[in-house]
Amino acid sequence: MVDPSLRQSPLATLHLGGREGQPAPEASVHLAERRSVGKINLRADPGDGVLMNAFESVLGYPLPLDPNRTSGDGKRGALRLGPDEWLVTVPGGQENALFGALGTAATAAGGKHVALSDVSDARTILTLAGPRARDVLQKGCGLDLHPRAFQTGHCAGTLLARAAILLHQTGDAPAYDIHVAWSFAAYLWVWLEDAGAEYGVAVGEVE
Amino acid sequence: MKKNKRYSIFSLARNARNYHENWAAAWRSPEPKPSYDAIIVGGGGHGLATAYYLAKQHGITNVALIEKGPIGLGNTGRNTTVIRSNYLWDESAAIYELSLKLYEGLSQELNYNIMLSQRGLVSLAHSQHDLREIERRVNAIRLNGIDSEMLSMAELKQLIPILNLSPNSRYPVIGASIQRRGGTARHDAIAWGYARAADDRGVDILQHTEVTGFRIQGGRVEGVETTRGFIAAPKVGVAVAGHSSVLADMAGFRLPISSHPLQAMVSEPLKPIFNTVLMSAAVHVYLSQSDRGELVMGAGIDKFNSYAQRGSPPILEDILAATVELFPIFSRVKMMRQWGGIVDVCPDASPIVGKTPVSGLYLNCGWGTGGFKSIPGSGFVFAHTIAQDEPHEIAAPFSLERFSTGALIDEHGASGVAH
Amino acid sequence: MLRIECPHCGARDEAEFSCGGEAHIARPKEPDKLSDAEWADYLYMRTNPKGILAERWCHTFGCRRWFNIERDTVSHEILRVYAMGEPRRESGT
Amino acid sequence: MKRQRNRLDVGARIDRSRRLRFHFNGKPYEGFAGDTLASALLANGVRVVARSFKYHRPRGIYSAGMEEPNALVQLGGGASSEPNLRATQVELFDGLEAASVNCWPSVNFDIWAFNDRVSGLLPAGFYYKTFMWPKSFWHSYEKVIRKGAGLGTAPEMPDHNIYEKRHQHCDVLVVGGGPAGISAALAAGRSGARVILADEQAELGGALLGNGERIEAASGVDWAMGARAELDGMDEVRVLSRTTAFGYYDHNYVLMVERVNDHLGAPPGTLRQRLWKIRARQVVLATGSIERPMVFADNDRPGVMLAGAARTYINRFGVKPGNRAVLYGNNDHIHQVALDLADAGVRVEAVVDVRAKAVGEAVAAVRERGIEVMAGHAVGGALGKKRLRGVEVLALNEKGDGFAGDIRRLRCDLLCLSGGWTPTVHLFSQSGGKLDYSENQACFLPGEARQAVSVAGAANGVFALKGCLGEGAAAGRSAAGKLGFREVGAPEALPVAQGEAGALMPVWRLPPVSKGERRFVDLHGDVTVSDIELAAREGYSANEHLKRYTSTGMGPDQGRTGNMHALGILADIRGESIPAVGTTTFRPPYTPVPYGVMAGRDVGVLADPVRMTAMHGWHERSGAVFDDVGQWKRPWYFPRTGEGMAAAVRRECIAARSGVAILDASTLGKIDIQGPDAAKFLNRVYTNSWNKLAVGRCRYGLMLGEDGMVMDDGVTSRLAENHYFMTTTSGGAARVMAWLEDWLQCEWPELKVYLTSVTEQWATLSISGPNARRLLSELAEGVDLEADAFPHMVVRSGKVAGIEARISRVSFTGELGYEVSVATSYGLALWQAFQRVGENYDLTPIGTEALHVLRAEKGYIAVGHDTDGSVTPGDLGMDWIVSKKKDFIGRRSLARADTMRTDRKHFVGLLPETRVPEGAQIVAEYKRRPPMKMIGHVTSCYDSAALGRPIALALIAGGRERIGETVTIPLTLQGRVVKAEITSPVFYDPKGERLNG
Ligand SMILES: Cc1cc2nc3c(=O)[nH]c(=O)nc-3n(C[C@H](O)[C@H](O)[C@H](O)COP(=O)(O)OP(=O)(O)OC[C@H]3O[C@@H](n4cnc5c(N)ncnc54)[C@H](O)[C@@H]3O)c2cc1C
Ligand SMILES: NC(=O)c1ccc[n+]([C@@H]2O[C@H](COP(=O)([O-])OP(=O)(O)OC[C@H]3O[C@@H](n4cnc5c(N)ncnc54)[C@H](O)[C@@H]3O)[C@@H](O)[C@H]2O)c1
Ligand SMILES: Cc1cc2nc3c(=O)[nH]c(=O)nc-3n(C[C@H](O)[C@H](O)[C@H](O)COP(=O)(O)O)c2cc1C
Ligand SMILES: [Zn+2]
Repeated sequence: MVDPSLRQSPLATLHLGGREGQPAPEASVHLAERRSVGKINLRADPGDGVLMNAFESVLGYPLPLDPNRTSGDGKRGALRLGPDEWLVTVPGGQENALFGALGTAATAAGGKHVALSDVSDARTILTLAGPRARDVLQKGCGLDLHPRAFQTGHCAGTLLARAAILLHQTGDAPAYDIHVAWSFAAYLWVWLEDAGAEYGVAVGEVE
Repeated sequence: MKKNKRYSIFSLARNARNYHENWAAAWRSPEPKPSYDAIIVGGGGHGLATAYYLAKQHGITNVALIEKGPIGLGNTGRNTTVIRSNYLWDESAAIYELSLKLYEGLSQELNYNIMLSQRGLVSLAHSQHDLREIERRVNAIRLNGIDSEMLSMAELKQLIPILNLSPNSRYPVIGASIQRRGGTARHDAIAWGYARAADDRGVDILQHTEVTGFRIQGGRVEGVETTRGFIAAPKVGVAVAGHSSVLADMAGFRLPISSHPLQAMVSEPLKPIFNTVLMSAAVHVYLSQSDRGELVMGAGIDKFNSYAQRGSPPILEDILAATVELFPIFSRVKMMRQWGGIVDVCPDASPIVGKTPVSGLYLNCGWGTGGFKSIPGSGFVFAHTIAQDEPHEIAAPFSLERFSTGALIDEHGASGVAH
Repeated sequence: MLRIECPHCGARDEAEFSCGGEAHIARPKEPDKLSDAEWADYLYMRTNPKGILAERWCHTFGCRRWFNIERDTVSHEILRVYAMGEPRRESGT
Repeated sequence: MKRQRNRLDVGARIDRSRRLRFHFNGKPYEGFAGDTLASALLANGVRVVARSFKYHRPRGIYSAGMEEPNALVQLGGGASSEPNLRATQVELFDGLEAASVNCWPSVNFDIWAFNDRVSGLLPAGFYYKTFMWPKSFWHSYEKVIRKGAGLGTAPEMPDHNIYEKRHQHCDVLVVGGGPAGISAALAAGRSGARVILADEQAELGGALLGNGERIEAASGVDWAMGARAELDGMDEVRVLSRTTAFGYYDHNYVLMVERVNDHLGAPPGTLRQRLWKIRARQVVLATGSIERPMVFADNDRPGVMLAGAARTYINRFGVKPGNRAVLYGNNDHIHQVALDLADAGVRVEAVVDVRAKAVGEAVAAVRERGIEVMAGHAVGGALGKKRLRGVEVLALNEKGDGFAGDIRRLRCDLLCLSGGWTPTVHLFSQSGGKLDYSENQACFLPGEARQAVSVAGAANGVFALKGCLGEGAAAGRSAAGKLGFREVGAPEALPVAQGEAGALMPVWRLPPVSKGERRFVDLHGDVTVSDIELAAREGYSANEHLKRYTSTGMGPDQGRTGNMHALGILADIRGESIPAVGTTTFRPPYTPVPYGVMAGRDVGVLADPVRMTAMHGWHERSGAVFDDVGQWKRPWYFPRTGEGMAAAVRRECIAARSGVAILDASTLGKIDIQGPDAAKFLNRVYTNSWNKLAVGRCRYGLMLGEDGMVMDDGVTSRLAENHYFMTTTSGGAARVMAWLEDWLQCEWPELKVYLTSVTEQWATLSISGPNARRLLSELAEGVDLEADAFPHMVVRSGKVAGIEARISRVSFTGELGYEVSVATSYGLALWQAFQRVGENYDLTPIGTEALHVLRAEKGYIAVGHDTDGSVTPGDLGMDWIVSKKKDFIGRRSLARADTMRTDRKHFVGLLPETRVPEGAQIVAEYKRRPPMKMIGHVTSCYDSAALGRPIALALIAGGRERIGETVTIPLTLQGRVVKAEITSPVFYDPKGERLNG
């Protein structure tokens, strides 16, 4: 294991230090970075049942087969990105082990054409939660986030302001995970704080 | 009483006395003849100029100009009127400079004030890459004998004091070039001025006449089918911009052209505040202030094909954000009207002027986002090409064959937006 | 702003997509056997109809998949969304 | 402060207990909460509020809404200055400052009014006919013309407010909150649909706010307030006041601007306006109608006003718009308004009605009051200049198209006009809907729709209240119903009393009473009936030509009150029907929209994302100067204190050649390519062959567009049997990824290959120089770095500074070099570890400039720098990388006539006497004066420390055959000429020995 204390956040240049976890009683949105999440990009044929079963036995939950849906829970789960593409998440540090296990399972299942890429650091996750979280997102996101249209367990690749994101609703509060490319994270954080300013933003502790 | 045709301050004053009741029509509305020596399809600037030069330079006056609607309402009537000749490649420089030279005498030649306003055209650089490309262009243009300069930051500040030159801007301005002879002209006046002058020389301008097909016999064109019947001519020149593919389809060939929306907008009229023409390829905006006082601005094309003369709003949001970033004092200025045109885009951002697979059928198109400035020059060489059945030497590089040979004239990279 | 029905993700704003222009332009199997003009036809010549156009779009900011649509270039109405590889409809429909 | 002398004592929707002070043209006034600037000015008896665009004629307040053509003002000053607002739409707030635009020195005495005196010389299009001689003078004429044109002034300072944008989806969007729109929203809302109701006014109610109509037993206004309360109580309904829908785009995308706090004066730093980007499944347009005026001589005098506006000033604002009134029109409305005026204590002189037989309930009521109804009469002209003093009335002939009888003068200071109604079809028309002409109502009505939209109420030609309520409710119900929402227990239709109305009689143009008189059609643009006649005479008789030649409808009001008359007159002249002449195009925005709100927060730091690598913080602290590469900020060079760019770059280069240098290479594009067909895929996209690359090996590849032109390059490594790792240029990363996916998905779906972009997963640094190996060996674990074990173009995994890393031995400088990549979050730690051990090696951070010098010394191309999309591999002298044995993208294009030419521009080296700017042009034969034939240009040029002289790379026609020749580089900008010798592009270490350290 590499010393995790050597890791740095994409938000480091913003010098948020000190603001995290400060009480903000007026705040109706809560913004934080969830840094310690391992992520594996998985490509495979969803029609290959044997393969899908093999993955399920490694993951402990099935890969979601409906578009824009997720499975598992917030800590360990899979987001369906496209017809043959998923993002699998695990608690940070376990990605290597999972990567290996998935690879082995794929080979064992005779999966000739499977791709696994460790993308744990390619994107970070900003979490946004609270009664006005939806209002904040609607300032820059063209998706319909109304509960009739987008609910807990839904995910979507989309645009938020000028950044490409992967949006995942993780709770009814509502709460969202916003996956964003490392180099866009600082921009997006500033944008979110700006958009949330009118509702009061509490800057959460880093997980 | 004899109708007045000649324009001058004196004729204006004379006519004021009888309440301007004696002005003649600027152009006639004749009935189509069964046949002509030549037909020009498309009553935009290019078509009208071609008809005019056919009559004036080549003595071919038995000409019909066929326009499906009223003249001058295609791209000619909806463009941002930027005129310049500072193009990178020699071939482009030649045709745009010919055009600019003709523009410089056009009000007098046509006896119609086209309001050419050579107030200078400034191009901004926001990165080392931009700067390098601008320098390359300026150097090439100057060696072609065309005016162009680099501006120091101090000169730029003096010229456009309202421009945001803060180094903290997201896209700080780090340099600029200027073509002082660049500027704008009144778009409608170009169409109407050429129409009036062509009509004067005998050209029949047939408005509300749509070409619906070509009569082609043994690979030769014999005339056009129109909504007002067949009209014969041994030579047909087509200059229909956004509709070029539609006409080519009627003649049985395809073109390397796709038609896209290009949007523009005007602000409400303001007192003079901005006295040059400015373009920034990197942030995709160009603007000028018209004589009526509106800020006239345009952007890049919408990426999908369209014949709708309208585009999507994100383009507007982008150019207005860029404009406010470049000119923070314009934040409270208001957009008054926005519209779109149908531009005919070629893969190399250069036009096609010349012969087609059908003999006697000539084509002038592909000017895309930048063919207002070229109207006189293009009309001049296109008329020559039609009259002589041989490309004018300036037009020769812009043949349709270049797509087979590969001799493209790629004006993308170095010119950024081609306005 | 067009609303385009991605076959995988559902209806999304045009801003999430890239337009790839005319659909069904297959790369010649044996380019060497083509004349320069034939090659130019593949490279550059496009049908650019005023009316219904079959074109390619990619859901760049969503699932990154390409697909085809039929769209009216005058009204911008989208008449059909279909998979990459599916043939175009017979003309006249 | 003056008393509000025209203020009524009771009634209306203003709050007389809240006094608001304001300044107009520097003078202090007072109004009440609920006033607009226009109503407050009228209350204070201010008559002249503006000057017209061209002739600078004095103008007063003409309407009570967005259609106002005259009363444009400049609001505020400094950072809050805003030009060209309609006084009729500006809500009054305490401390408001406003001034008339387009006049000097003042609105009451305007020098430019001289134009009015010489108006005979300034007919439509006069400028096309003059100012042509002498040729050189136009520039000076233009300056004067420009000064005279324009309206308000641009602010002098940046805006001190902020703006934002918001996306919103809904089931039913209702635009317009009059009786029709409210009914629609109620019906749709009750069904449970997600509804947005937007109205541009401060309160719901629309026309009811001003016309005093009643619904059931209550006033229309009370009904509207009740409805508002009900709507506010529905969870899925959102009512947006002060919100204008201004653009109706494709696929039911509607843009609206909400004025959040303009009515409070928009204090500095606050959110002023919000852009709503609505995507609606169904739209109901209930946008009402606009009253039309009547046209006659001097119909622009202050005191001439639309009838409905006069009514609104009384009922809504408690303002008496005049003391002595004449009403003139062609329909019942003037009679209704006459009654309201009389009730408000205005002396009504007469009602002039062009209809010979004015009948109906309202007419009877007017007669009953003893007010004279002059049926079959017309107003021939207005008297007075800065204020209306009277009107001249003439009897009409039997056909109603000419005068009969003598002029009669009536004294008045208010003339109320009603020429019928123009449904507000702007948005419907923008949506692509067709318009049908109604002869009865003399107006265009919504016809066939192209999108999911319906129109209700006055906007649909239903002018009576009862119909508006019913049609609105039906439209709301039907829109929601189409989406599967059903209203439960629909309430009964509301009882509304409806009187008998007489038919309207359109009159577009009457003959002039006297020659040369001016009858304004477009008040804003000073376009007269004669202008239209002149345009038609000169052949500009298509409506679109007419518009452009006369500028009718081209002002900020876009001809709201004049366009129908212009059309009617033109049709009359042409002897054709109005629908045959047709309307001009309705375009967004419905009313002008500030740039600021369209920009929203996308300005300043949020204008565009700044992309930063993991090491960015270090670069910043170390004083790096950055250059923009796309959205990336990349260190350009790292100056030490007091050091200029040249010295810094020189030092950085020397370090790389003689010691060791470190570069942040994280921005390179990186793509994971996996699958059994990966090699096949690479073979097709790169020019060279990938069949024999062993696992653990790297290879350089060149990518062409299908046109044969160089598009990108980079090193690709084979990590495992079916796993390759491609790098691309920084600027090309996204483009290449998209390009490869495109080919894979669309052209070669049979290939089993998956692509994953991993650009951001890896932070990469590159070290190069003779000491690179020694430096790396201090940090690397578990990798044998010895030359034999780890040769050039090999990739290995291991640990560096305790971090899992991928190390490849590659070089872009020509020196021994390694690229070390780690997961991005460890990038800074890795970099810092190198800095720590690097102290012993004098490790030097270098920027992109030094990198360019170093690669140029080696003759390595930089795509996008030395190439511009017109360069083939052959031009670059890189035929060695072009396989003859296989097909690849772009190959066929290399065999075209032009790409096979031998005299194409070749990539060569140059030894110039002095350094020249990149982009400098090269000539074979120098002439003292341009033009001269250019044979190429300098693509790269640097001072080379290694060679002790300037070197350059260039593209020169037939360059390879000219090696050894001397060419000239004329630097006309600097006024000097530089000679240069053509050489091979490889200046340094041509054998490549240094790569091996
Ligand atoms: C928003 C915008 C901004 C622009 N800005 C600039 C700029 O700043 N500078 C610049 O140099 N250029 C600019 N351009 C480009 C420029 O406007 C065009 O290149 C130029 O006007 C083309 O002129 P044209 O005569 O070829 O075509 P058009 O003016 O479009 O005329 C073509 C005519 O052909 C007619 N037609 C079509 N089909 C038929 C048929 N079947 N039968 C009969 N007639 C037919 C059409 O009705 C039309 O009137 C801009 C374009 C747009 C849309
Ligand atoms: N006496 C007559 O002949 C006559 C004629 C016409 C109308 N009317 C009266 O007018 C009323 C018509 O009712 P209605 O509901 O159809 O219209 P309305 O005029 O009452 O309401 C229309 C509303 O739409 C708003 N609006 C228009 N365009 C908008 C936009 N783009 N964005 C936001 N808001 C916009 C306006 O501000 C207005 O409040 C009735 O009361 C009717 O009696 C009477
Ligand atoms: C240079 C230029 C200036 C313009 N100025 C105005 C203007 O002052 N007012 C206006 O309403 N429209 C103005 N327009 C836009 C036209 O009204 C019109 O929208 C445009 O020519 C496209 O035509 P269409 O809207 O009829 O399709 C201008 C157009 C151009 C090209
Ligand atoms: Zn998708």
